[in-house]
Amino acid sequence: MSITIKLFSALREALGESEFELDLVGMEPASSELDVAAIKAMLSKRGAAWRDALNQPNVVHALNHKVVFTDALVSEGDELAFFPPMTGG
Amino acid sequence: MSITIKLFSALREALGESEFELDLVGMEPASSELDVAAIKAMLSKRGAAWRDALNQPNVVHALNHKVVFTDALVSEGDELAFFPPMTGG
Amino acid sequence: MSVSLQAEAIDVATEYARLVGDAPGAAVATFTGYVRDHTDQQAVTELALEHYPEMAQKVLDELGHSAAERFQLSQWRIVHRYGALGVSETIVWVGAVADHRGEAISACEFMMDSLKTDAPFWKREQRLTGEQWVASRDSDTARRARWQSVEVE
Amino acid sequence: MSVSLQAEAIDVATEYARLVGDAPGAAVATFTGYVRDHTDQQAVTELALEHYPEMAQKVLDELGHSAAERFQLSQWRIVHRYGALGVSETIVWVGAVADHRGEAISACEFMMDSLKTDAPFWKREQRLTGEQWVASRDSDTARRARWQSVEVE
Repeated sequence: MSITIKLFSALREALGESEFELDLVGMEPASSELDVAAIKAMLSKRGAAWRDALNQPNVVHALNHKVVFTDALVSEGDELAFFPPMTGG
Repeated sequence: MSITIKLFSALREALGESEFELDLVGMEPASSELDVAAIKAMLSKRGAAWRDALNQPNVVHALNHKVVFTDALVSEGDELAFFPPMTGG
Repeated sequence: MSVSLQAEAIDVATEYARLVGDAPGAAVATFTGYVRDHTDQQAVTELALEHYPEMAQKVLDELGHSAAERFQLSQWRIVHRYGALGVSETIVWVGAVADHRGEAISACEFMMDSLKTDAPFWKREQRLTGEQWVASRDSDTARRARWQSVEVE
Repeated sequence: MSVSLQAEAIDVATEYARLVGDAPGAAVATFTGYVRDHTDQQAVTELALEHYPEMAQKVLDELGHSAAERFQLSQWRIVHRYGALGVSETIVWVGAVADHRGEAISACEFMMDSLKTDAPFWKREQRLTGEQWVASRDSDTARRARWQSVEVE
């Protein structure tokens, strides 16, 4: 199972990546119950920069183009994006 | 002493006049203390059509292009207009 | 910062370009009113707009200046037609330029609500059943009154 | 009834003409946002607008439909730019057509307030002192929240 991770704005800049596939095979708990919080925890293991950037209190998570809380469940092929508060208009 | 009377919209139509000079010489009380109510009373003597049209509760009075109450004082050369509620825009 | 009373149709694109000019503020709001093809389910075929020219000019000038002061506008414009108007033609256009969107939008709403009840224009509709003066609406008076309660603050 | 995400400048006159078409409603309100030449007293020389294309399209589509339902719009349009923008250039344009002026104006305000906090765009300003991401504003969040309290009614 894999999902697509996207990063925007200051998060993209801080982490030096804008989009990549994240392989979730063999993760615990059973992959069918993975939520956004679990993905954040997994990505945070990549190092201090990732841990700090993803755990800022105002980070927004969008799952398949919709803003969600961290308890949203993630499935095969989903697109999960992390970014700072939006400043359009 | 004279003032200009103007009538608009349904009042103009009902009374068949749009603008005329009203001579106030010799009116009581002293012409320096004439107010809009006195002018309305004077015009109402022109007949039932005038009395009815000018004394409808929603008639608006504008003295020199500004909406006023009936106690506004009238002076030589003033322009006094009567019309129904405005419906622009 | 000006008013136009005119018999001709309103050229919205030209009005907009003039309002904004070479150095726009951050926020520009506009409103355009058109002649409806119906009133209370009755078909309307033409509209005649009578006005009191000198008073209309004065009221709209004062209204624009009042909006500019109240909402910190850098530019404003009010255009109002008079005379014979066909269905779907423009009647009125207002535009406001401000630093912030809330001010520009509120200024347009304030100008429209105020001119509906305070500017000396009278609509006479040509309906299939004959001609008729349009009655003023309580809802317009109520919308106007909202701004007065704010004025007292 | 459509959204445009575009790199090119917004042609306000063309957008207006398309919005209104041949059979306008009685009331048309528009709002245009421009790039400011300053933020917090610092001069800004250029703006870069990053966006999340698929999500921006979806959010703005939903926002337009939501405004149409809420304010009984017969037409609406949202145009938002991305990429490199010079000072005084257009950023965003919204337009709404309704039977009544209050609905058209409120719809523009609702669309602007909502897209400021809900649409995935991020501004990066080029200032004389260097580049900087623009921080979100509490005032924008507060303006957005006003519409949510109405939703519950």
